[in-house]
Parts: sequence; structure tokens; C-alpha cells
Amino acid sequence: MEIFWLLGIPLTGGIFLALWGCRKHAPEINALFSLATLLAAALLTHRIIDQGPMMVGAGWFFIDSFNVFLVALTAFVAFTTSLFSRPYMRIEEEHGRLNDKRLRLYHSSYQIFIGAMLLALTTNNMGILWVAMEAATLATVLLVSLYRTPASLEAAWKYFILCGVGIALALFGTILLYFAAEKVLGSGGTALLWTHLNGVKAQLEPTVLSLAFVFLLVGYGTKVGLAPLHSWLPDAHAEGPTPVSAVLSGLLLNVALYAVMRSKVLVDGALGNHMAGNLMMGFGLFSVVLAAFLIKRQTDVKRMFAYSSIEHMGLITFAFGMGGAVANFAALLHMTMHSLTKSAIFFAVGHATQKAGTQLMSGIRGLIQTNPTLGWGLMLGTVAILGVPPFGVFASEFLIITTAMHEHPWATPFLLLALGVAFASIFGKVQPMVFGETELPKLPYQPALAPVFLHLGLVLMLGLFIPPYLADWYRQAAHLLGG
Amino acid sequence: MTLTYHLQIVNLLAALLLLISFAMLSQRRIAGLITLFAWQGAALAASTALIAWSTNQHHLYYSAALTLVLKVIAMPWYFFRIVRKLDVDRDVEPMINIPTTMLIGIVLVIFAFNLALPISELSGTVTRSTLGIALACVLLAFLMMITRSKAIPQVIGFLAMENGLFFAATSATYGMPLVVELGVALDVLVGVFVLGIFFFQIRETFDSLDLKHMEKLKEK
Amino acid sequence: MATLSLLSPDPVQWAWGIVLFWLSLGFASLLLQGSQRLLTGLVFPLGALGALAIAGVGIAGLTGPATSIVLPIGLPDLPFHLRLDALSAFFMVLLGGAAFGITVYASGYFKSMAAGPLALLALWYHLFLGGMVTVLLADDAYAFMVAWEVMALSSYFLVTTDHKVPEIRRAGFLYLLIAHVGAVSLLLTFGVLQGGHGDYTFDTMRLAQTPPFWASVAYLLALFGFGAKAGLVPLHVWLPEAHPAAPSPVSALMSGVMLKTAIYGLLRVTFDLLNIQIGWWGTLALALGLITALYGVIFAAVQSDMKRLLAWSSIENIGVIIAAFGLTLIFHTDGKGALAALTLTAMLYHALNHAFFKGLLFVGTGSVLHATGVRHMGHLGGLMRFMPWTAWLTLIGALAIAGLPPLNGFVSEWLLLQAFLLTPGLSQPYLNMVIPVAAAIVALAAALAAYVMVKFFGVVFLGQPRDTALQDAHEAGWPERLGMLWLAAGCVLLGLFPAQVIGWLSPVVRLLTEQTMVNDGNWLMLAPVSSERASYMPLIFFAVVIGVLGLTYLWVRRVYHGRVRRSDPWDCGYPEQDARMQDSAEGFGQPIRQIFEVFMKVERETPDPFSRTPRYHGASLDKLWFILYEPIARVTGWLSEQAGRLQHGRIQWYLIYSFATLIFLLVFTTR
Amino acid sequence: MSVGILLQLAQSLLAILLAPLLMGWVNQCHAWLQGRSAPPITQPYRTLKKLFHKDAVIAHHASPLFRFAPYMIFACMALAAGIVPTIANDLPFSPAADVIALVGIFALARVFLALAAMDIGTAFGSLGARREMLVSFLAEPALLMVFFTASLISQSTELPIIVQTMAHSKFAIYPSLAFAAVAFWMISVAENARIPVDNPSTHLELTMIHEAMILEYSARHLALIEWAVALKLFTYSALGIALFVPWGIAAQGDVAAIPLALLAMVAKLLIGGAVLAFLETISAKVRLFRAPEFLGTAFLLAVLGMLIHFLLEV
Repeated sequence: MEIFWLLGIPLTGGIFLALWGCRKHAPEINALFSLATLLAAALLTHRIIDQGPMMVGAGWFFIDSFNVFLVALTAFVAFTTSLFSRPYMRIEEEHGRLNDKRLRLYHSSYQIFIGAMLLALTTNNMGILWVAMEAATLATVLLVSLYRTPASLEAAWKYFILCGVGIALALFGTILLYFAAEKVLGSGGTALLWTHLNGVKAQLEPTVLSLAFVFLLVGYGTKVGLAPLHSWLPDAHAEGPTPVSAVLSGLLLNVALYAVMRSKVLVDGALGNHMAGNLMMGFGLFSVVLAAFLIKRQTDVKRMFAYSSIEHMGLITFAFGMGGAVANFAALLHMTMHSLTKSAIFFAVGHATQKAGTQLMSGIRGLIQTNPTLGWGLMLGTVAILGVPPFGVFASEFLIITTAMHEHPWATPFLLLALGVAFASIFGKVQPMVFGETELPKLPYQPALAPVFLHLGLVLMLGLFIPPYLADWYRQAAHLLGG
Repeated sequence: MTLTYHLQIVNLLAALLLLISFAMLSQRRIAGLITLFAWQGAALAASTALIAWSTNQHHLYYSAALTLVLKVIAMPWYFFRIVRKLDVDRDVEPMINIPTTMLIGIVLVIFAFNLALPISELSGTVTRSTLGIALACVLLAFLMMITRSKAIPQVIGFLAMENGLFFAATSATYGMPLVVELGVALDVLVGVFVLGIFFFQIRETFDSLDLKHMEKLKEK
Repeated sequence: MATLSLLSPDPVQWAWGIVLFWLSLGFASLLLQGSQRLLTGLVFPLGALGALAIAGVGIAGLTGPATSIVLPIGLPDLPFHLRLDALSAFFMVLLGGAAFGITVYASGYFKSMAAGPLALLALWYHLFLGGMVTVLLADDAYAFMVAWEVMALSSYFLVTTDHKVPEIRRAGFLYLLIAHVGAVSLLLTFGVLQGGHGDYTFDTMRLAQTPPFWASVAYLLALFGFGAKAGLVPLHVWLPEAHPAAPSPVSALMSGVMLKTAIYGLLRVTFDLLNIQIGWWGTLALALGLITALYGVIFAAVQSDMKRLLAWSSIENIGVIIAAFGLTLIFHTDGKGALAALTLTAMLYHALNHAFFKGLLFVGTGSVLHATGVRHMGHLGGLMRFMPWTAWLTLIGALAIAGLPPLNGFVSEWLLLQAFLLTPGLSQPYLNMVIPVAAAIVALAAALAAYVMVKFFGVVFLGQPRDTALQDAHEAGWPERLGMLWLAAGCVLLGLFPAQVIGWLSPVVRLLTEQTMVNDGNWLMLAPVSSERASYMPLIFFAVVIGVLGLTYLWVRRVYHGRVRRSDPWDCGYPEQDARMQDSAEGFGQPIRQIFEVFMKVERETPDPFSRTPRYHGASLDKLWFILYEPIARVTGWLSEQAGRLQHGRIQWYLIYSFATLIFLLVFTTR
Repeated sequence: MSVGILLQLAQSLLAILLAPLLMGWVNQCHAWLQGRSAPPITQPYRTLKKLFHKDAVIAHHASPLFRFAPYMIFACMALAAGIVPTIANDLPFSPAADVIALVGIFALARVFLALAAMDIGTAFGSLGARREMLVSFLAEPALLMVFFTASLISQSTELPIIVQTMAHSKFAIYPSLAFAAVAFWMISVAENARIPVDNPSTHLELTMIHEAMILEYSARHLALIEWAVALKLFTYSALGIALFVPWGIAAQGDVAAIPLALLAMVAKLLIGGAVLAFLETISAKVRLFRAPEFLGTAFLLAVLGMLIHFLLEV
């Protein structure tokens, strides 16, 4: 039952806001809907904790420990982001970059975007999964081009075309999957249900599945932002409004990776070799290294953190590629940590850019002078994302790197290099933004820093203490992914 | 096995699809492109219907109808409207010149066939051999997207790709489950709609649909 | 000691309790943002008490058996394991002893700081202390790394306290960067050591049978990681930048204590966690250590910023310690347990000494900085008259670090040289020959250290003030004096009672080398192998010097007289000589620069003969920076440029990337 | 034991008292070699007496360190003289400090002298201090290396043991010691501020090292320093004797041999002093920047000696 709330609330929210969005309190309504979604997600999670994995809605939906924590995460970040976007968008309106109509569009497609992601996460049908991913893309395209500036249009266009193509390839992969499944399960609706596929994965035709996986990996991989398919990502993150950047790199990338993983499970079952894993490790490493070197040359703060998202996604993909209980566990942990931390950073960055009136890092200086909390938020967030303990990102990087050193030593020099370069670049650029002298003015509205510190607090806590039931989720999920 | 002649027709249509894809690759004028796209849609619908009839899979009729409505009537009409509104008929010289593109296309087709061969062996459907063609269409559409330097042709390429996918679905697997197909169709529809909005926005910001205006975002 | 061990049945819990106390103190100080007096008058003294308690716990832990606890925090399958054995205990004594004096000093030093920043500083300060203790306690890789990085991070924020100065920001950045790279390589070390089934506790690592190749890999990674923190050449570049940048008590902590945690880690990994040791490891460490020692002291001699000078001298001392470590390894792998024990004792002793005298010297410069606001020695001088306390106490530190008897620096150097003299026992004839030469390098470094200290003390405290502003330099307050007194007392006592100290060290030495250093002497005689071989009685020595001194004084006064007449300096009768005619810091270092110019990139601007206001400027820069670090930076820059080309801006290109990837993968998978 | 203590005291006092005499003897030889009419051999004593009677003149801003230093230096030198076996071996006090500690004592005295020199803040003072430290940082390790050669042979850093092995055990020729001896000579020349490194009898600012440091001293302070200098020369000579020509030094508890030892000692010192004077007269003072090369050579020789020990004698 919760599932329908979970999916219904954002949908109705989208429609409602599309109709009434011009009202003065649209941001609050948006936040309310997100809150409701969060509650529904909480209920669902609670039920899963109680009763374990289950099929819902006549087998159309399947919730297990892998996606339930992503659902919870998505609902949570969506809610905090809506909180953040409230003052942020107000200020944007003050600055005259947006008007009511655009805000209406923003709010309704925000809700729809969230709904689409939740659908993608919960559905049991690989086809529907594809549909939902596409829907999410479409919803965000409009969000990216919200400012209607040439740059934002260009970004949105690239985003649309590249992801569209990618997702089309994913569809081809899905067709091949269905093609293979149909032999075993017979044609009709059930042949695309993941649970059924998972049940018979050993009998699926290897050659077809390996082809299918290539298409799925390239397709969904484009959305994950794996190099060299990542080209859309920095533009879309840099040019869209900051809340959108936050949910893009905090949530959408996760969902895409979720899709990849679902298919990887099947392929591994069918092939019985490590082909899928190797491909993912290759992509992961390449993304990590390339992103690290690209970070070094950034001047735009949001663009820089977009590249850092690519880097982290690469790391996670690499970990999933390695496989095994520890690595999968680490990857899942890293997914959580990355979305929390990165969205927090984007919140802080959003206010900082508004303050300075530019996204160029050379224009942002000495934040802790004029408002210390913002400055410390950005500094701590950066430190956290760079994998410095006691923040949780370190916990997962610790597991990933030590495992890599033990399983695949050849990869560690690249990791060492990439992490070093990324650290030098990001920290070297953020430090002067936070420290030093400044003459920047204060903000007209009180920036919403509660989400920032809420996220960072969570990340800190998870770095030092992971609640047992959460750990159990991770373990089960890791196991389910072939740990 | 000897094919019953309506299945031969299906194969014929498949060949036609491939041909149209090539034609699209070589077509310079946007209007022509749209027409070709419509024809491709028609061929697709026809083949789907045929397969539905020959293997009496009823839900395929729906998808045939859907194709007909969307890709033969709605979209081309919509595109023509846009083209007329923005009067952007002429496409400039594509990135790679036509003969080269053709050659690459041929290579792709061969590649696709080789790729599809082992799969077709497994296919239980009567129309298995068409899978290679479908894949070829997809790749050709991709190539077209790469070579075209204006917005609309690129989008048409994108849609042609979807056609290819659709053909793959019908020919190799007698179509996906209906829900999925409806979803896909819906997405395509929305996508095209969104694109329409886009064209106008792009147009009013860059006052042309030429993609070379949209190369600002890069690493300095 | 006995009372203490009665008082604390379980040292490790005490230690952890104190860490928590420090943390709470730190966060409490955030609430005290308002009142500056509470911060300096309450928070720091309490912190100092914590340090004292840590030292006590350490002493208790030295004698007692290893105790351990498991905390409810950490990773799900890996809660924090804490364990306190003799090794950790020794370093805790070191930490507590030095940190007590420094923190007492700090409670006075920070009086002049505004409450807001001070509260933040207090937070980081106590986090720093807690982090260091936790590093010593950690008994699993995760806890160790967390504590290690907390230590690094908090010290970074301490270094950048005065973040408005660009140089300081740069220094902090460099520091954190190198610290982080080192930390990653430590991660890899643990990655090698772990059993592979995700079990990161040190116990399993101890049991794991690492094959020689991988053991060597782990050792090299550890040497890199810990070397980066300790300032081993060529990873030392951050040190001369970061230590001067930090507020003086912090520099004292970093230089005196934090560097030692790296030494601790190196010992822990090499002797405790790795189940085999290989001979060439020792040779490598010995060579690196000697190079570091020489390099450090040479650069110390040519510095003109007093804190920078001390930082370089820290590099030298670390070099000596690492060299001793290498020698220990050599003896240990050669089956010369007793000699290994002797060398290890010398090494630990030197680490302990360095904590005290370097802490003392740094806080001394702190007082000078406070009184004059000048760090450049070229503008100081003659301070002995205005701040006698600081001057005399600093003098003790300077003599100690110069390795002069009867102070502590000499004892460890003496032991080390004895160890070097014993190498003929080794089985490889080659090493036999080379190592006495190594001893020569140690001796050279020691002699140069004396040079450096004469320069440091002479230029800063003696002579005439080079700046009129120095006339109103004020003496340090009482808390500062107390802190310095404590540290100076440490230098003297450690020098006078080596036999006792070595007795305390023996559990540590036994833990690592299964043997203890034989002291053939008695409570006032130090005789490493046998009294036939070598002996040293600091107390007698001291007594005789004092006795003779007193006798001479009395005799001169008795037999003759004590009349004194004051007048202008004689100076060969040259009438109008002034303060600017004394040697400047550069001047004093000039001979060294001339001799060792090969290591340096010297920047000189000599005055043009016709200029009205001729001025000379000379700086000797670290050549390694230019031949090692700048190329690395250039290469990464080039690579990122190449990477940037990919992000080309044309959507067609992006499509081609996807297309090519697709085709490639298809070919790759179906072949 | 009590005998030992008596001997110890006697020897130390003897050293302290005789040191100026050695200085006088060297100066006398100088004079003869240079064809001057020599001052009486007791001249140093007279100088000291005169200085002790004078009033001390001290610069206005001299710090306590300045007045404290001479006593410190004197005490160090006296201690050093007490450690080195001159007439009798194995004195009760010798375990207090071995050769390394001895080097430490010299270093201690030197550092105090240098600091005192910098205290007044005159151009000459700091110049002298700098040059002194420059000379010493090369001389000190070289001296250690010399000692190491000896102690590698005798398996000990204890002077008495070394003397024991050299003088009273079976006679053997040690080529390494030859190198060590040459090195030791060069070092002691440098350390005692003699030609060719420094010139005790000049006040020419370009060349002087030691003299530049004590320019500001007068009266009793100067006296103590001069005495300490004499003691240093004596101690070095005694060291040289103990290391390289130890024959005659009375063995452990052998009280009967003491008179003979005394004679042997005096004879050796006379010869040594004469040789020192001779070499000084025939050699010219080198430029200051050559000094490092000179000492570098000494260092090299010492290390060579040690290597040769490993090659030939192990």
C-alpha cells in the first residue's frame, strides 16, 4: 500500500503544482509534498525492515534491501533539497533570474522527477525501469534549461541528446534481454520481471546477455556519467539551478547505477564469468583518473564538483566491478555518502555563488569572514568529499582501496594518482574561497544551512557509527549483488 | 524453411527500412528528411501489422496502430509545422561528406549483420533474420546524428533510432509487453513535445537551429 | 608509578577517558566563545592536566601488561579496537610529557588572542591532542587511519589559524596535501597487510603470513606514508613551510610530538605487524635517514627565519632517528639482538629528547615573537637583556639539541655512536666497512647542529639589538615561564639520569627486539655493552664541572678580587661600530652555504656599486623543490590539458565518443 | 682505590699547573727557531698573574653569560685534563667520560666561547665565532673518527682501555694508526688555533679566529681563558701521547712505575712541543677558505685510517 503513496504523492504533487504553482506558497507546498513522500518512504522502509523483501502490486513492484535504502535516500535528499530550494529560489527571483511561471515549471517537474526516480527504483519490470529513467531525463531537461540562458539551453540540449541516445541503446539492451528471457519464460508480461529473470538467470543465453549488457552498460552508463560517456554531466550540473544540480548528482546518478547493477546481477548469473565486472572496473578506473585530471583545470565551482561526482561514480563503479562482499558493501556505502555529501556541498556552493554573484571560483573569497557557518559548511563538506575521516566517505574509500590493494594491486597506482590529483585540485581551489580576506556582501535572505549540516552530521555519524539495521541492509544488498 | 510469402514481404519491408535509413543519411534537405522519416514509420507499421497478422499476436496491432498514428501522422506533421514556423529548410553540408558517410554506413551494416548472426540462430521467431537489419538501422541512425550539424535532423536521427529499436522489438521478439510499449510511446511523444519547446527556445536565443552556436561549454 | 598503576587497573580505559575529556573540552570551548579569560584560564590548564594524566597512564602502561578495549563505534564489522602496550605507552609518555609543558605555555601565550578565534583554536588543539593519543592506542587499521587523519586535519586548521596571510594558506595546503597522499599510501599498506577477508584488526595482521615480496611492498609503502608525515627527504618540503606558519605552541606540538607518531607507526608496522623483516630494509632506512639528517642540518644553517631554522633542524633530528631505526633493523635481521636493543634504545631516547628540546625551543621563539613580533633573525638580537628567563631556558634547549654533555641530547647521540662502533659484529663485511663512515656523517650532523644552535641563540639573544623597537621587548608571563621550565627540566633530567630512563625503555625494547639493552653500569653509570667497552657518568661529570667551576670562582675571588669596570666595547679600538656590523643571520650561515652550495638554489641580489641605498639580499632555496616537485606539477598540468581536449564542446564529438565506445565494446565482447 | 683518587687529584692538578709551562716551552722553541731572544719559559705564569691582578673591564651591555663563560670554559678544560691518562692509567674518574664524552666537553667549551664572543655584538666577535664554529664542525667529526679508529682496535672507547691495549698488551703495528696520527695532528693544530689554520700571535682581523673571539675579555676573565687555552694544548698533547705513543704510562695500580712515567711524560711533551714549534715555523698560515680543505683532508685521513683498519687488521 505504501508503494502507491510513495509513487502517487510526487505525481499528484507534480500535477497540483503545475496547476497551482503560481501561488505565493509554491515552495512550501513543494516541501510539503516532498515531506509526505519522505513519510511514505519511511513507512515502506519500516515495513521492509519488518517483513523483508517483498513483491508489491501484483508483482509489478519489488522491494528488497538493495532498492529500499536507495528509496529512503532519494526521498530524504529530495526533501532536504526542497527545503534548500525554498530560500534559494526566492533569492534567484530577487535577482530576477526567474519568474513565477518558471518557478511553477520548476516545482512541478521537480516532483515528477522525484516520482520517476522512485518508480525506477521500485519497479520490478526492466521495461518500466527503462521508461522511468527516460521520464526522469525528460523531467530534468526542462529543469536544466530553466534559466533560458544560451549556456543553459546548450547544456540542456546536450543533456537531452546524449542521454536520449544512451537510453535508446539501453532500450535495445532491454529488448535483447527480453529476447533472451522469452526463450525461458515464454513471451508476455512476466518475461521482463526482474524477479523472474533472477530466478532463471542461469538458463539465459550467454551470448545474447553479454551483448545486452554492453548496450545496457553504455546506455545507463551514459546517465551514470562514466567516462567517456560523461560529456553531458558537467554542463548540465553547472548550468542548471543549484537544487537541480544537487539532485542530479546526488540521486539521478545513483538510480542509473542501480539500473546497471540490476542488469549486472542477471548477466553474472548467465555468463558465470567476470566479464561484466571487468568492464565496470575498466570504466570506473578510467572515469576516476580522467575526472581527477579534468578537475584540475576547472574555474567554475559547480562544474568542478560535477567532475568530482564523475570521479566518485567511477570509484563506486570500480568497487561494484570488483564484486565480493566487502567491495559491494563499500560501494553501497559510498553511494549513500556521496549523495549526502555532494548534495550538501551543492547547497553550500549555491548560496556562495549567490553571494558572490558568480560561479567563478576566482570571484568567491573569504566566506568564513562574512558568514562563518556557510564557510565552514563548504570547508567541511569539501574535506568530507575528499575522503578525510572521520567523515563517512572515508569509511567506504578505506574499504575500497584496501580491497583493491588486495584483489587488484595493478589498479592502485591509478587510484593513488587520481585521489592525489583530485585532492590537490579541489582543496587548493576551495581553500581560498573559504579562507582569506573578502569584501562580499551578506545575503538578502537567511541561507538554509540546516540541510547542509544535517547531511554533514549524518555523514560524520556514519563515518564513526553505522546503525546495525542499516549495516544489515548493506550486507543483504551486497550479498544480493553477488557478495 | 521456405517462408510464406507474407513473411517474405516482411523481409522486403525490412530491406526497405534499411534502404530508407541510407536515404536519410544522404538526404540534405530537412523537408525531405521528414518525408523519409514518415515513410520509415509507415514501413514499420506495415511490417508490425503483418507480423501481428501472421502470428496473430493481437497486441502487436495496437503497437502498429500507435506507430502509424505517432510516427507517420503526428510527428511528421508536427515537424513540418516547426520547419514552416522557423523556416529552417536547408541543412548545411554535414560534418563528413556524403560518400564517406555512405561507406561507413556499409561497414556498419556488415558489422551489424555479423553481430546479429549468432543471435538470429537462437531466435525462434520466423522473422529472426531481420534482427540484423534492425541493429543496422539503429547504428545508421546513430551515424546520422553524428554527421548532422542542425538540431532537427539530429532529432529525426534520434527518432529513426527509435524506429530501429521498435523494429528490433517486433521482428525479434514479437514486441515487448504492451505496458512497456505504451510507456515507450508515451516517452517518445513527450520527448518530441519537449523538443518542440526546445526548438523555439533555441531559435529565439540563437536565432537559428544550427548546432555550431552551441559549442560554448567546453574546457578552456 | 606503583601508586598510579594501583590507581588505574586498566590504563587503556584511562587513556580513552582522557581522550574523551579532551574532546569534550574542545567542544565545550566552542560554547565559551564569549569569555576569553575562561578559555585561557580554564580550558588550556585543564587540557594540560589531561596531558599530565596521559603521561602517568603511559608510565603505568610501560610496566603493566598490554590492555585493550573494543569501542561500540567504527565500521559494522570493525569496531574501534584500542590497545595499550609498552610501545604505545612509551610514546604516550613522550606525548604527555611534552604536551603538558607546551599546553601550560599555551594557556599564557594565547592571552592576546580574540575570544572567537581562540575558541575554535582550542577545539582544534584538543582534537589534535586526542587524535594523536588515539593514533597511539589504535589496534585496527580503521581506527588508526581515522585517528591519523583527524590528527592531520586538526593540525591543518591549527596551522591556518592566521589564514588571511596567503603564505600561511599555501603552507597549510602543502601540508595537508602531502599528509593526505601519505595517508593513502598507508591505506595501501594496510591493504597489503589485511588477510583479504575484510578483517582489519592488528591482531589478524600479526598472525598473517605475508610473503616476502608483499612484505617488502608493505614496508616501502609504510616508509613512504610515515616518511611523508615525519619529513623524510624528499618528502620534507611541507615541514619548513607549515611549522613556521603555525602559532608557536602548535609548532612545538607538531615538531616535538606529531612527527613522533610517524616514528611510532613505522615501528609498529615494521616490528609488530609485519611478521618478517628483511635486511635491505634497514640499509635503505639508514641511507635515507643519514641523507635527511645532513640535508636538514645544512639547510638549518642557512635559514634566517628562526622558526624555519628550527623546522629544518627537526628534519635533521628525524633523519637521525630514522637512521637509528635502520641500524636497528640491520642488527635485528642479522640476529644481533643485543645490539638491536641498544640501537633501538638510542632511537627511542632521541625521540624522547627531541620532544623536549624542540618543544622548548619552539615555545622560546614563541615568546620572542610575542615580545617583538619579528620572526626574521635579521631584526632581532640582544634579547637576553630584556627577557632573561626566556633566554636562559632557551639556552638549555639549544645546548641540549647541539648534543652537548651533560644534557639529554648528548646521551642519545652517545648511545647511537656506540651502536655504530659495534657494527664489526655484523656478518656482511660490506656493511661493516660502510657503517662507521655512516657514523662519521652522524658526527658531522651533530657538529653542524652545534653550529646552527650557536647561530640561533647568538643572533637572537646575544649581541646588540638590530632594531630599536627591540628595546621595549617584554619578558614572557608566568604560565609561559612555567611551561618552559618544565621542558628545560626535562632536558636536564633526561640528561642526568640515563640509567633510569633506559630502565623504563626496556619493556618497549623487549617488546620489539625480544631483548633488552644490557646496562653494565649502575644507577649513575651508563655502560651499554660492558663497562670495559664504554661508560658515561653524567652525574659525576656534571658534579665535577660544577665543582671545578665553583672552586675556580671562589679561588679567583679569594686570592684576587671581583672588581669590574664598565665601558664601551673595545673592538680593536674602532669607535663608531654599531649593531648593523654584527653578523646577520645570512652572514653567519654564509660559510656553510659556500661549502654546500650544490644542494641549494641560491638567489642573490648584490647591490649595485652606485646605488644610494645599497642592500643585499640572499636566499638559499631547497633544490629538491625545483628538481622534483615542480616537474611533477608540470606533468600533471600537461596531462590535465590533454584531458581537457576531450571536453571539446561539439556535441557531434560527444556522440562519436559514445559510438566508438559502443562499437569497441561490441567487438571486445563478441570476439 | 684511595691511591687511585690521590693519583687522580695529583694528575689533574699537575696538568692544570704544568699546562702554561708547555705553552711557555713552545713559545721558547718558536723564538729560538726564529732566531729571536726567547722569553723565559715561565712567561705564561707571569702573564696570568698580571691579568688576575687587573680590574676587569666589561662592555656596558655585556650579559651575565659573558662573565660566566670563562669559568665554564676553564672548568671544561680542567675536566678534560682529568680524564686523559698522562702519567697513570685507569684513574677512578676516567669511567665518567670516554672519548666521545671528551669530544663533547671540547664542544661544550667551544660553544660557550663562541656565544660569549657574540654577546658583546661587535663585528669581530661574531666574525670570530663564525670562523671558530666553521673550523670546529669539520674538526669535531674528524677527531671522533680518529678516536673510532683507536677504539675499533681496542674494542673500547675508554681511554684507559685504549692505552692498556696500545702500551701494555703485545706490541703490534697498526698502519691505520699512522693515518689517524696524521689526522690527529692536523686536527689538534686547528683546534688549538695554531698555524696554519690560525695564528695565536696576531690581531690581524682578516686572519684571526680565536683572538677575535676573546678581544672583549680582560683581566681575570682573559686569564682564565688563556689558561684554558694552555690546558687545551696540554690535553691534546696528552691525548696524542696516550693514543699513539703510550709507552711509559704507568699501568693499573702500578705505583712504582709512576716516577718513570712522569719522566717519560715530560720528555714526550718537550719533544712534542718542539716539533709543534718547528712545524709551525716552517709552515705558512693558509687563507681562511682553505681551512675547510685542510680539515677536510684531516677528516678524509681519519676515515681512511678506519677503512684500512677494516682492510688489514680485522
